[in-house]
Amino acid sequence: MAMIQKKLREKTKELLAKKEVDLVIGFSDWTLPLRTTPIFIRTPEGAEHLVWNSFCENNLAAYLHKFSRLKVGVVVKGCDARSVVALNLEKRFPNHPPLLIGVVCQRLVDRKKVKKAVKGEILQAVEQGDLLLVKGENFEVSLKRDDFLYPSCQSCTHRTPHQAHILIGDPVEEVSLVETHPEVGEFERKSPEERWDFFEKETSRCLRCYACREACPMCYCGECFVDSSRPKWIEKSLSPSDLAFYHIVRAYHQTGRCSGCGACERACPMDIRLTYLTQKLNQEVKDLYGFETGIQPEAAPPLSTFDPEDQQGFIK
Amino acid sequence: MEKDWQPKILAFLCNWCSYAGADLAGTSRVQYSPNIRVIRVPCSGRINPLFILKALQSGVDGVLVSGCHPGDCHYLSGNYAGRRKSATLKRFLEFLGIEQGRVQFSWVSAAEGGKFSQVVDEVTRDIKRLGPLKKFKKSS
Amino acid sequence: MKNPYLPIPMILKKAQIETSDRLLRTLELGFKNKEDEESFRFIPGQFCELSILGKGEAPLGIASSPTEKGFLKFTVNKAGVVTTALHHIEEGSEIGIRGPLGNGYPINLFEGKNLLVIGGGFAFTTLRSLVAYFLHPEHRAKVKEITVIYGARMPGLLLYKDELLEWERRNDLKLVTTVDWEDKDWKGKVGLVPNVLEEIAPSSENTSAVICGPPIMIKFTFPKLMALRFPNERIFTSLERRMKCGIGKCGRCNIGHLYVCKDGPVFSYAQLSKLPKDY
Amino acid sequence: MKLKLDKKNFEDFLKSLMEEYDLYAPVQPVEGVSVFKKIEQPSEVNLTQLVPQKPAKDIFFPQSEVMFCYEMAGKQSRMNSMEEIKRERILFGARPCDIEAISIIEKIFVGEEYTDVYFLEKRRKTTIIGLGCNHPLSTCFCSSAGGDPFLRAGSDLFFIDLGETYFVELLTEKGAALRKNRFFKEVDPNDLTLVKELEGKAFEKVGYSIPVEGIEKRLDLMTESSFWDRVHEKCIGCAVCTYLCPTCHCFDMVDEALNNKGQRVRNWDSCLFPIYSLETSGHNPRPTGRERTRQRLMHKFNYFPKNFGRVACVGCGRCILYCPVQFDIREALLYASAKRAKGLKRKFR
Repeated sequence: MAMIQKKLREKTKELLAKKEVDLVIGFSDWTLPLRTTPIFIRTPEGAEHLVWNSFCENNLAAYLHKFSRLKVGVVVKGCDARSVVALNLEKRFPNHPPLLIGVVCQRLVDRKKVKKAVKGEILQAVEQGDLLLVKGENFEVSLKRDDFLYPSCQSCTHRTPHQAHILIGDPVEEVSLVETHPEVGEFERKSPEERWDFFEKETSRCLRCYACREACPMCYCGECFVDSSRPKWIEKSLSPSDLAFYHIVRAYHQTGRCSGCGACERACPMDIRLTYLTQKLNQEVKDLYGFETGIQPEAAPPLSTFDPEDQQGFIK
Repeated sequence: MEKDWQPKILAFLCNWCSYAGADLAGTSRVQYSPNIRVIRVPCSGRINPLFILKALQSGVDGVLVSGCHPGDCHYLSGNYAGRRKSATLKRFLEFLGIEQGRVQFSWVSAAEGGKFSQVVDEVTRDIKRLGPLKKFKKSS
Repeated sequence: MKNPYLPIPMILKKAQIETSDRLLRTLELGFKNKEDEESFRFIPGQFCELSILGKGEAPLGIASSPTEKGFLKFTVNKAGVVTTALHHIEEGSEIGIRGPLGNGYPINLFEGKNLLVIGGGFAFTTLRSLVAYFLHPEHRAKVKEITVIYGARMPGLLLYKDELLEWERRNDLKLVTTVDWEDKDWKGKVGLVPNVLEEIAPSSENTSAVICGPPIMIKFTFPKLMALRFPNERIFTSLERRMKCGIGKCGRCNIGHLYVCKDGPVFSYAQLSKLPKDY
Repeated sequence: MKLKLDKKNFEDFLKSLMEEYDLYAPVQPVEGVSVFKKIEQPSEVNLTQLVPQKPAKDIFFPQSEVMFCYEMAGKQSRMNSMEEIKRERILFGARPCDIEAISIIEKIFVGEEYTDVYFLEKRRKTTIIGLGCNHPLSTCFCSSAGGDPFLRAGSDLFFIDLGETYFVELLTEKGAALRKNRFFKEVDPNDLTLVKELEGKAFEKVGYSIPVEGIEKRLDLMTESSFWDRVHEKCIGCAVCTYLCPTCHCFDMVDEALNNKGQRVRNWDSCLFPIYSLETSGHNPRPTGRERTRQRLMHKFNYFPKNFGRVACVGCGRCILYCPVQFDIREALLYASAKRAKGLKRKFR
């Protein structure tokens, strides 16, 4: 990882020095342990602030809409790169397609899981090989990194951002999991009643802060359906029905567009399980239309196209 | 469940085929369940999943979407595009725990008055069996 | 304790489409309860939140003058959900109002001075209230000369046309109307408000100016006022912002530390020049 | 008056409160998420999380609240205001920062001219039991923002965790109404020493490192600073910081109606949403993240102090802890402070 970070800084420095890009969006250390923060670098010297570790949890593709007028280089993981490909298919980059600085991802550490594993406030967390050293005021433990991965990372099948213009790190052999999305399988084994209850219980905590929407690179609509007043699709208060409505539609709007990065779930301050919803939709489009988001750069998004031979057994 | 309960079913019918099919059923005096309320839409491809969700939230017990048979679309491919939305939405709603059968789809041409009545009867029977929709419905 | 969020009931007595584009409708509301009528005291430039149950509220300037008793007048531009509903509502229906809200025009500061009123398009509502107030026999002596410059894109888009005719006939008021595009019957001026202002060049001496209109008009009129040597302290405008509560609680309409709903909507340019350009 | 409560009697004590009051306290719907909620069972109460996600303002100014209901019959209507609170309330386990924030919201909601009756009714009918912070988090900066981990102001009773027991102070008349509670006992002189010790430790930990004092004046000079061009860059425009902020008080009022019945509801709103200031004409006075972030920070540290003489921040650290992109308000303040701006080594990011 230290090697990756070093190369990342060198590359960024070079890109900015040669003025190949105006801006590089990457990750930097900041004030909290187990976290990084997005950083916007405009000068070669700024590259020194870049970091790479298992806490680089944001999907930086979400920022590309904000900087559409600039030539942007963006640090991407396997999943983030897929988001960029999907955005490109939706013609989001009419001026300058972003330059992808791909990093082979070692998969990310779930800070919420780590916090639950210790008692007391974590003040420092460092990675050493496969271990995660976590320190607080009165404790110091070392944890096995792989036991604390995000659910979306556990089921990751595309760690290497092959689509990137610059690839940092050695491509890894992708695992093909027996069950691609264990969370989805686990949920499907429940009865319809249990499933709805679980969904409603999770969404009942929702504050409608829309962090899940804003953290997602694919949620870029000028006016989100929740904000529309004519027609008014949905009320703005916290009734269980409206909360469910929001979460059904937010997830469903990702059909064939979600890279499974998990940024929505990580952004949620109320720890609402969200990725199993979009992962299910990913599974559906793969099963029905053989489509995986952001893998083939030319394949049309599944809901914007059709095949006369599509399955239709469900239609009377 | 109330004894005299009758389901409310919202039917989105495409203007060119299914709506004409419903018309034909009427003029041919074919009987079908009176539980459906029809909204005519230009094409089954026009159905925004939000329509279906909004309907379920607002108090209907089931939704039927019906359009032209594949290859017959007035707009050439609207029903093909609609079919993908339908397939993914249907699976997704069932995944969430909305009972199978609450949201149904059919192809009914302008000549199929008989099929229309049959579809409506089947959908009504399915939804009667499921009972009133409780999940997701907005209580007021 | 009085709940400031509860609307008081009014009855729509009369409604009339004002303009040729049919986008402006004037509503005349009567009080349903006598005690509400008695306690409702306002000055020109204040506004109310009009409320249609089931749709919501919209802030609208009061177009009638306090000297016109027994009713309140509002002119509604059909734009959003509530204003559209206000266009469709039938005479005899109930409409809620909350108000009067905001500070209104500084009537006392105008006393003993000349008054220059500059309006554009449908922003003429509270200006109409102001002019009607000072034209009332009881108040006419309080100000000296009154000059009104009122412009619209087309003659059909001028508000309160009957009243404008009446004003024209008066000799205690100088009215200049102007349009961007005249029609064959048009007798007023043709040209943009800032140019007309330059042309008639009213003296700034002992004069207060009140200006309301679309942002683009204000932007070009303001330099002309400066050229005529109107001091910032004597130029007033009424601002619009998205509002909800109207009483300075819900946030949203502030410009710097001032709330447009509570500390405004009327501000002098001297005040505005000290605030962030957040409008 | 100073008393104490044995922890083994804690649940029974809560039960005794519930006999006369509606009790509100922190609960954890899932591990790691804490909110203030009306308590049905004393065992629900969970004080482990120092700063619950949803602040205690939710009890006085709920995220979603029906203001009045109405029924329409033809051209007439009937309205029914919903401000009345039937049963007295106790808010238990709120931290000094949250309690201070309630006084801050009160400054704006209870005004000379207009009073928010919905807030005031709840405020009047609530007895607040504060809880001291023995172990403030590294993100806490209450002392810098004018409070402290053991600030009593605003509380009617104040609890301090002494391990086996709670040290209890009755501070107001409202609080004194509970002095006869059968579970309160005489306090030991030793306890007082212990309290002093805990306070000292906590004060030391929180420190005064964040330059909140004087920030108002400094920001006066910064309305058009290039600082705003960069500071907003990483903000994604969600409402986590504002919704979870104990002092943020913006709201939206909407009608929800079905057929002839409806209600006017107020919901929390956030200055970081574009739609918050978007006008019907399509004009938005705060069109980009730059203006919206400026509004958030300026309102807290410049506009609010101008109007009410105090910053609208209590240093609870929620916006730092729960921000999806780690926007750190402390760093923004450090950057904006005169001292730091001179020898600025660390770039704001």
